[in-house]
Amino acid sequence: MANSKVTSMREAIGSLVPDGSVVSIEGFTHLICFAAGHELIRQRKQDLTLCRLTPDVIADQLAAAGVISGLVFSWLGNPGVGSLHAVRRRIEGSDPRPLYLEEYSHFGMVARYTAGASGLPFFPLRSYRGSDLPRVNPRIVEIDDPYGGDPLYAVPPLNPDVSIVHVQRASAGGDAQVWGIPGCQKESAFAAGRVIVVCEEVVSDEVIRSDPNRTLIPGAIVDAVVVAPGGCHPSYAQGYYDRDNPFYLEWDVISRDSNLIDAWLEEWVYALDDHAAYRTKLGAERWSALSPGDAYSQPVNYGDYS
Amino acid sequence: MANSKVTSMREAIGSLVPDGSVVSIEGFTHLICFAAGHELIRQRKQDLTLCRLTPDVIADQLAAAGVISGLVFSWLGNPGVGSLHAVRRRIEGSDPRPLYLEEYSHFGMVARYTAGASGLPFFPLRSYRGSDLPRVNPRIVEIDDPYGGDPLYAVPPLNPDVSIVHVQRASAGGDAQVWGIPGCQKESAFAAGRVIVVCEEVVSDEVIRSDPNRTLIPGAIVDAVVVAPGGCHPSYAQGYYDRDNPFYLEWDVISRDSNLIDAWLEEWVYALDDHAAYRTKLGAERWSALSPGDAYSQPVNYGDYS
Amino acid sequence: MSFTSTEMMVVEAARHLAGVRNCFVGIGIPNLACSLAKRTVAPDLELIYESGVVGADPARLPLSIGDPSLVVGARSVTSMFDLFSLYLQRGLIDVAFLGAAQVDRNGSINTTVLGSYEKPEVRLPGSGGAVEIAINADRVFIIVNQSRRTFVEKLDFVTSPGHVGHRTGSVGGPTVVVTQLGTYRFVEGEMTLSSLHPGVTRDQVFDATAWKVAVDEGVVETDSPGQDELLALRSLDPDRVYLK
Amino acid sequence: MSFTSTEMMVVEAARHLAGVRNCFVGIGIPNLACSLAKRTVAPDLELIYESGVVGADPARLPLSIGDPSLVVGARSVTSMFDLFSLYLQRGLIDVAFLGAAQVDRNGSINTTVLGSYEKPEVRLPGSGGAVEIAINADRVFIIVNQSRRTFVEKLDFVTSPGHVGHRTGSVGGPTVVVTQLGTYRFVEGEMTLSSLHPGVTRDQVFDATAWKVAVDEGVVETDSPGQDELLALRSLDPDRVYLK
Repeated sequence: MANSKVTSMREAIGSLVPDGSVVSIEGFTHLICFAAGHELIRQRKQDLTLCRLTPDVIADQLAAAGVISGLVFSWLGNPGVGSLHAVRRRIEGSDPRPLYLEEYSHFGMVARYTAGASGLPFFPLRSYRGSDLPRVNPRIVEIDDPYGGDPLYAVPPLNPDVSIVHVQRASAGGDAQVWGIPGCQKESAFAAGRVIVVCEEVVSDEVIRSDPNRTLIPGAIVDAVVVAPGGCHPSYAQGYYDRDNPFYLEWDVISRDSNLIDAWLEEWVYALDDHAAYRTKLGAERWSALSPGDAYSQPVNYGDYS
Repeated sequence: MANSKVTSMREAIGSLVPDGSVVSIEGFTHLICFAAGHELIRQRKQDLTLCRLTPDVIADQLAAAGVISGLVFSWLGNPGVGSLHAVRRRIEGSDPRPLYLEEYSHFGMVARYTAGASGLPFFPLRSYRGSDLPRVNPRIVEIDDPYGGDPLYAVPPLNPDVSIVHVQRASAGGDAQVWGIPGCQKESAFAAGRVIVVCEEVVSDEVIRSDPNRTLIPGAIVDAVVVAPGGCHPSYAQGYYDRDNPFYLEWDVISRDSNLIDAWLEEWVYALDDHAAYRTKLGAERWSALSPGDAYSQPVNYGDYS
Repeated sequence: MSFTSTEMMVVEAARHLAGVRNCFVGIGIPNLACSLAKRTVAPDLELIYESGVVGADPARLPLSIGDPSLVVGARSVTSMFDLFSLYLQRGLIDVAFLGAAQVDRNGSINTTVLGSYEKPEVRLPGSGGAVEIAINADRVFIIVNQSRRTFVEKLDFVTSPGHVGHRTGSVGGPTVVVTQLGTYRFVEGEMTLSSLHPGVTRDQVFDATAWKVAVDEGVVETDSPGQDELLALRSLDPDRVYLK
Repeated sequence: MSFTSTEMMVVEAARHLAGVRNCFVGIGIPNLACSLAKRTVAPDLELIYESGVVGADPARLPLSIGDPSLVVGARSVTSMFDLFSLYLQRGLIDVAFLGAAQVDRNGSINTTVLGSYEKPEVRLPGSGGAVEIAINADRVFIIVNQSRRTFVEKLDFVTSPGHVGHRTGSVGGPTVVVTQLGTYRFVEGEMTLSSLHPGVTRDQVFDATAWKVAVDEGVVETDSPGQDELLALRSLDPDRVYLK
């Protein structure tokens, strides 16, 4: 295939994510690229700022491993379970180090990515009035309606140095298709200076081009394509595997004790070469339990006009 | 089917588009709802303002028939052919009556719909600087970047009284799916006070729900569903029929002479009961010549998680 | 049939959805309330999730607002930009549920920190979409476990505004608060006890509220959950994941 | 091989696409120039249309910017909001083609009216996407038939700005103008003749320009279309729809 951008996670993270980078890893409830998070930990990246609406277990792992020094976010927690204890230790007790927070709401974060993706210097939204958020985050500013209506608020563009975007399928050139919850995968990709697409599977150009409306991210803005099936575990990828709920409950126990986290990171990240090893270590039985049945979309006819 | 909104074009236009309405009929190059345009003419609607990025032959017909008194637009012409002669006669010579123009650019119109669809009082964009457009349209205003960068421009929201949106398939409840060029069908629908969905075919809820990412317009905002296969002729509907290029060339001749237009409108609109009669009158041979072959999308697997 | 205080909360919340067209659903109790309402007082209720799912019809009890079972068979699944812009900010949302770590008499909510923002004693999750939901949804229902720690005189942090100065008249803002003790409405922007759940006394309410809570003159006893309501509810959460 | 002046224009425009990654294509001559460039100097050139089509690979000569054959087999097809926001305004467009009813020495363009805006002698189509393309594309190529009616001293209406006051240095603005007579570049914002097509004299250029057009010191003769260029071009438009 011409112009293939397919590479290993090691190479992509190694060459495209220098220490100190502002990194976006989105994926709302699914398509959360734990495989990339683990590689960041494995390569002992330093001083990253993580941009993510919902820093969840992936953020707790990155915080515990000392990879991130800050969060740009709108909701942090272990969804459906409780707290991120490593993140909380850093915030509440600077234990072992402080964690810098730049805090918005979901709509504010989405609007920031949209401005960044659109080349706009700000994005207007109806939110924040009466909230303390603008008081603690001076980048959230009040603006006037030029047509004389009520004032509203603005947020600045968010342009990460690099966005890591997990998708279901991509061509070798990086054209990426997503189904299920799109979150802000598209906006975080267009907003970024560099884009790493991580996919469940590489497909031919013909598959992509058979349904061009499904393409969320064009290869033109993609720097690397990494194939990492199962790379969202313990989160899910619509149609490929389910959320591993027991893991989120286990993490609540692990995350309360920094020694347990260190042991977990050693066993599941540092001691493993790559995500393929993690996948194998999880075992066929666990993957099988997470496998959904089939539910295919009805096709549409684009028509042959040749 | 529960909550069916399926009705006739006559009923939908009659009850939802009173004289004096601001009406959006979008569809960029395809999905242009001529069937609705003809029904507006047939019912001798008066004093409508047509919102449409590209007033083309449909606008020429509405202008010639005396249905519209104004255009909100960004490009007017017979695409690939030349001028809209009826529209030009009204603009250049007030012949037989003036036509009020509110003029933007494509991005300006798209931004107006987006603001209207989003509940925003304005939409910012980088355009217009150095152009005469803001001079002749005072609703295009310069605004400041609240973060101190270069000033940019804003356009106000566009909220049509009613949007008429042609789609390929819809459920009886109005959930509408589109493929090919989406244009601003979605934004014009969400921006409108009332929505008429016109579809090539009604499909079951199961078809819609088999691919929820394809749904552009939810039934919740739809007031009426009209089934009008072929309703975009002479424009096209991706996968259903091709553009009838000879018609656009014929229209260039017809449109130069208001007597020819009157005769055309009499023969093809006033004398016919509805769009089904128009379809029949065009003839099977013409439709056959416009039929594409098949080119189906590859399905995606949403997964069965029950 | 006997019932738990959680079941009372869910049943009571569901009843307030009668006639509602759509609801912005949170996971857990609000999801149960909406699902119950669909089987009782609001069969056409459209479930909308901030994850972008519109018209969900889940085949199993969803464990997150982005559960894959919410996506399969939904009416529409859209980007978060579209969901917050075209649905919420456009004003299409009839009712939204919000939870709270702290709530005050005006229905303002704190889900950000306990203690100071800069050096919090407890760092809570933050707003998520709550602040824009509080501002843009037509009506907001608050479901919360009531105690002096949650019903406070002054919030440590205002995450989502309730009936505060900028709201004009009756437009927007929380309209109903349901706790394990009772149900509250807002009278001129102040939370006012409108019904006491069966077996709950006014003193229990006063003890669990850090301010002197207003009581409606016509305060009544909340109807006990009916058998049909309880059976429907329990079938929605047979493992009692949320109905603890 | 002999060639027409239209063929010369298309071939010359295509040559300027050497090394270009993507191009915002108009229909007709620009589409032919881009398609020719893909077969000659820029095989990886990505064709982007304002209709929302990205990476088109049409099976037939498209007759409009939204031809269904542009959609089938494209890399991506997106909303106009996304196309104008994420591609154009984001700064991803390398080259865009614009046509003109009138152009001035700074490369500003009129496609709106002849005569006054309020009472035009000729109402032209208007901007379409031209004004934002002129402002946001990295480089703009203008293709136009040159005469004193089109190369004017003062535009009746500025639809799309060229090199006017607000542009700083070399950022943005038209970079190349190709007509049936010659090719122009911009020197300090002024259109300057850089090559004369074969057989065309300077006097022909002066006669077809309403202002005293600048001529580059190093003005050369445009290379004639090569046989490979002409054959490739003619295969793209065998019915000579645009190559009249």
